[in-house]
Amino acid sequence: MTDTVEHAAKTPDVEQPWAALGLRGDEYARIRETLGRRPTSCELAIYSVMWSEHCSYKSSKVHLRRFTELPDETPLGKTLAGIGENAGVVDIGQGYAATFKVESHNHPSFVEPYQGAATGVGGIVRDILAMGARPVALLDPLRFGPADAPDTRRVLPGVVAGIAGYGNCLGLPTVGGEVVFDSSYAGNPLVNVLCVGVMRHEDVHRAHASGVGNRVVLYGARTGGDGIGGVSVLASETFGDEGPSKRPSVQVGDPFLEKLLIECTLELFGEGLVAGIQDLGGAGLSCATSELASAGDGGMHITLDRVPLRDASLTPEEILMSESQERMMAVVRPADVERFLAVCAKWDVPATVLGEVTDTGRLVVEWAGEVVVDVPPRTVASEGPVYQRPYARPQAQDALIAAGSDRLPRPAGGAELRETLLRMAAAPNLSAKTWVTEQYDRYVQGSTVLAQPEDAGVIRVDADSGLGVAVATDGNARFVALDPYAGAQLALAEAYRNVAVTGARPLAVTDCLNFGSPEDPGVMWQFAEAVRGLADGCRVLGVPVTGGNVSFYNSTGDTAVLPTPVVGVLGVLDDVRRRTPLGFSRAGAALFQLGETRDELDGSEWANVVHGHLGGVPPRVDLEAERRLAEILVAASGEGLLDAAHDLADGGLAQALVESCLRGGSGARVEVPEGTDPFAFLFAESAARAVVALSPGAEARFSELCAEHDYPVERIGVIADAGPDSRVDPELELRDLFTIPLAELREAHERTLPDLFD
Amino acid sequence: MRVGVVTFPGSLDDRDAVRAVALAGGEPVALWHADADLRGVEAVVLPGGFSYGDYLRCGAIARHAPVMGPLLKAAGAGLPVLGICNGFQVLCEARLLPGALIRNDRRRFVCRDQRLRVESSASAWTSAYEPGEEIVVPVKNGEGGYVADERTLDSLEAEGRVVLRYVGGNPNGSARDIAGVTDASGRVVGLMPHPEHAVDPLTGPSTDGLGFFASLLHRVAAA
Amino acid sequence: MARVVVDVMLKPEILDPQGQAVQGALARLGFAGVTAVRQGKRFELELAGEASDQQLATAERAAQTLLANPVIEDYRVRVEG
Amino acid sequence: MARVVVDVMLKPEILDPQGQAVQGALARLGFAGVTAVRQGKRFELELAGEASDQQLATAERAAQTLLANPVIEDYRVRVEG
Ligand SMILES: Nc1ncnc2c1ncn2[C@@H]1O[C@H](COP(=O)(O)OP(=O)(O)O)[C@@H](O)[C@H]1O
Ligand SMILES: [Mg+2]
Repeated sequence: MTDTVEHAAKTPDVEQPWAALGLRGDEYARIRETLGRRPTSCELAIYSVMWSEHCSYKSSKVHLRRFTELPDETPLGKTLAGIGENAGVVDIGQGYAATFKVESHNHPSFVEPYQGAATGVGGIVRDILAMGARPVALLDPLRFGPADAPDTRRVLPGVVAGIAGYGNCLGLPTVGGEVVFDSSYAGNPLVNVLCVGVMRHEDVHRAHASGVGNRVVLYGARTGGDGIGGVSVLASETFGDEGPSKRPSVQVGDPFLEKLLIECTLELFGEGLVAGIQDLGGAGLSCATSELASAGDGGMHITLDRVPLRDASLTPEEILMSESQERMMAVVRPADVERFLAVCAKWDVPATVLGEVTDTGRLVVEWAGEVVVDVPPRTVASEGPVYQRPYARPQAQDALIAAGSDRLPRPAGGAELRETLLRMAAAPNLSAKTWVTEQYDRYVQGSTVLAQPEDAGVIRVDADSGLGVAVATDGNARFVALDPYAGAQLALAEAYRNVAVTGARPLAVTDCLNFGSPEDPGVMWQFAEAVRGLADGCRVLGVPVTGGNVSFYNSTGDTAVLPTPVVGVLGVLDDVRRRTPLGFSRAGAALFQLGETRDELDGSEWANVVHGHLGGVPPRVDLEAERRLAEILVAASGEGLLDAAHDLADGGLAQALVESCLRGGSGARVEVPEGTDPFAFLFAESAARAVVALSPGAEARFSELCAEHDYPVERIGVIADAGPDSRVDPELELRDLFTIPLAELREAHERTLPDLFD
Repeated sequence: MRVGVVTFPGSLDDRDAVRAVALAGGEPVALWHADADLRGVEAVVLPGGFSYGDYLRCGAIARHAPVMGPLLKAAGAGLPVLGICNGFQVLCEARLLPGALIRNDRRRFVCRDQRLRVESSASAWTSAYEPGEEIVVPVKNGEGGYVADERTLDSLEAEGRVVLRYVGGNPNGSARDIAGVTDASGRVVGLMPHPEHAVDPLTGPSTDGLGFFASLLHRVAAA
Repeated sequence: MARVVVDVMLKPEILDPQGQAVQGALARLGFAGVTAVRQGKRFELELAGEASDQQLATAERAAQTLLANPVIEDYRVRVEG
Repeated sequence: MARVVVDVMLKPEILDPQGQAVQGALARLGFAGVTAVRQGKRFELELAGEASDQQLATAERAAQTLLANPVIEDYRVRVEG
């Protein structure tokens, strides 16, 4: 029998499975108090899923406030939407706006790599779509266990194929991302996906249900029993022995339907038929209805029986919780409903009117003619529990910091340096990622100006003016482990720098905070410090955090993953024809290094690859310097002074030279500056640095630019031989130390992943 | 010249094809899969993408779309048709072109800048190239392996109907490195590579793809 | 309600790179005795009404027009027993 | 030489977008009587030697480790007769 509101009021003493649904005793008590009675089983289902860590941010909220306290302004002016919306929206000039956000799908991707990653793409794309934007690009920051671990052979190919299978079918170019291996991710890979969308200012949409009498329309896929593990507990209790049929353990995506959903939704926007909109992601209908209602006029009335089902045995509890993919919910003026449904029909997208917006201040759900839910939506969506979890700096932190890399044996002399460079270029973390990125369509939509292995993806937004956006993601978790505050700032600095290196002006930040259990005070300390570092860093750089995602409980057994805040930065190029690529291609171009190299090798890729060592303090953070460096790079690109530019990060200058030489097919002759230690020159990972190749005749102006910004700059060499057609085989030469033919370098750099995964 | 570009549900590169037609000096005309006629166009491009999700076999469901009725008829009467990637698959499914395209030999999607040799400039869509000319154009496909029985392959070769071949590595296991073929009339051409992504140096590896679209216009101008 | 199965396999004279890849993978995993692999598709159709010759004919036509590509594939239709 | 067939189908509770697309296409082509379609894979393995329990066990292991994804798929191994 259905547990109605009326029935619940009459039967206060019925035992309810709140604990099995993940609620705490005090949380259950609070629900009873809010309602003035026990919840119905449908209400219990809604509260339990909406008050979960994933939906309520109950452990992170107190810290994330630091982001909302930042000025909501980019260097180009006020943000058009910020944290709290499905995704943040920033003005990029010329009447255009961009929206972007990164999300995680870590746990599902371990269980079923292909579908987990695929549905991760689907989810973030709907977030972007819900803002009114056309999705234009993806980036996929990924973390896996050791490259040679047997399980990585299962997880990595599946995840990559899943992202490719879904993203390519949607027609979204994947233009960047990361592939990082570390043993802490064995058993808990991180699959984060960032989506960027573009729209005109006037097209920004928000998630709210306003206008009493407006209709609530569910459109997209039919609802099945996906992702409702916990609720089966409820359902079976409610339904006695004649339990529901088996529920899927894995969600399967339908990218074709999502593609139709995108085109259909954009047409609905274009015709002005959408008064409010929300995607259905985690917590499905529970989330969409309660969030839309609480952000609007405060009330909604829906008839649950009308939801089109894929599996007729679903109970109302399950329908409310189902996380079936490829669904959206819109609020539509009554006069527009017919036209709305017609557009959906044109695209073969099922659409159903479920109910309407009310001003009762209640979310009311009917099932079989009876009321099964009657709750104040804000108590579900925005006024959930908030915890100040205890946090404490772990005791082991001091020992970690004390164990610096200074006692590790270093290569000496040309031959050892040469060998080290080749070994690092071939290490999984630094090796070419072509095996992965070749599975992604980078050309679709015809607007990709730069894509991997460039420092940032660059997408042309307006073909006439050349306006474009650049996006990069970064996050060196080893640095975060050593010092979460500084490490998070280094992640921010690197993504910011990667955007600036292409000539784009950085505007805004999104982040995905992947951490262990919030119930572990040590993890909570890492989290709190990382958030504080990121927020403080954004303040110095003058960029807002416009949205993001928190993923807790990333651990295998009791061991948490390395604390991994992934930071995404979005920038703007007024004219993408001015973008700076990273490949060395013009022989004779002078090479300059910007910034200061210190003997900073703690937490470096060298310490990791050669010694398997992690300890000490991360490189010094100087965000003021990062800002000036970005200004130089953006100005230099605008003035046409640069042939090429590449930021220095993992693997130091050596790695940057390897990548730029191989990308452009040219060699380089590099000289270690007087009085500099060649090892640190090549492998230190000091921040706020870049290497640039100057355009002909640009030297004087470029030096002047650096002087104006009071920035250290040094000539380190010259690009040697252009292209594969040249008579001399190109080489990377470190004067007086070693030379390596590009062919040998390429073999080392490009064989690693194919050898592991083919 | 009015060149139709068909959009099926799941088409992705239709806008690129429109842009390429316009860049080559043609007048692109959008055609919808459910259209009952061809709106008087003088040639048609079937673009790349995942029509109907490519869930059964690539192009197998799109082949039955309403617009394909008039298209097949017009092609029989000499209408030039270019199928790119998914469009090639549709043309094979519709038997306008011989053979079929199956899952790549390495069983992964592949997107790369591909060197190609134009083997024949006798078709309506390749006349702007010199025979033997090498070009670089993106390939991107998961089911791009061209197959046909040996006899068909032999006759394609003998009749000069292989218009495009992969060089410097076969990305998908296609028989005899075949990247594009034409029908007996030389008017219907199918290509696995994507010339519409190689029309602007800013967004493609080259502008080598323009010739396919220019061929058509140039042929008509010459006629 | 009748369930009809349609098996679709590449014709023997058409190269099957997927099957070969599977065979290679099996060999690497130590399944030495597998000398050849071919990969095809299997469709399960539910048809309204009892299994009948007419039902089978419908499935046959569906296989011919849509489920298989006769240029490269053979198919077989049968009632699931 | 033995031929063993491995049929791999999505578990019934798992969404099958491919089957749905085929069903939709069949409906548009006028095959109204087809009420549901599921699409799966069929592998034909040739095994050296006579069909034996050991052979079947090998195929069973191959299905489990490579041909099917047990998280979302069911498989069935049988000697082709
Ligand atoms: N999973 C991935 N998807 C797409 N692009 C990737 C992925 N992993 C790495 N890349 C790309 O490869 C290049 C090198 O990666 P990485 O060394 O992490 O860059 P950086 O150090 O500049 O952040 C970048 O262009 C990056 O965007
Ligand atoms: Mg970089």
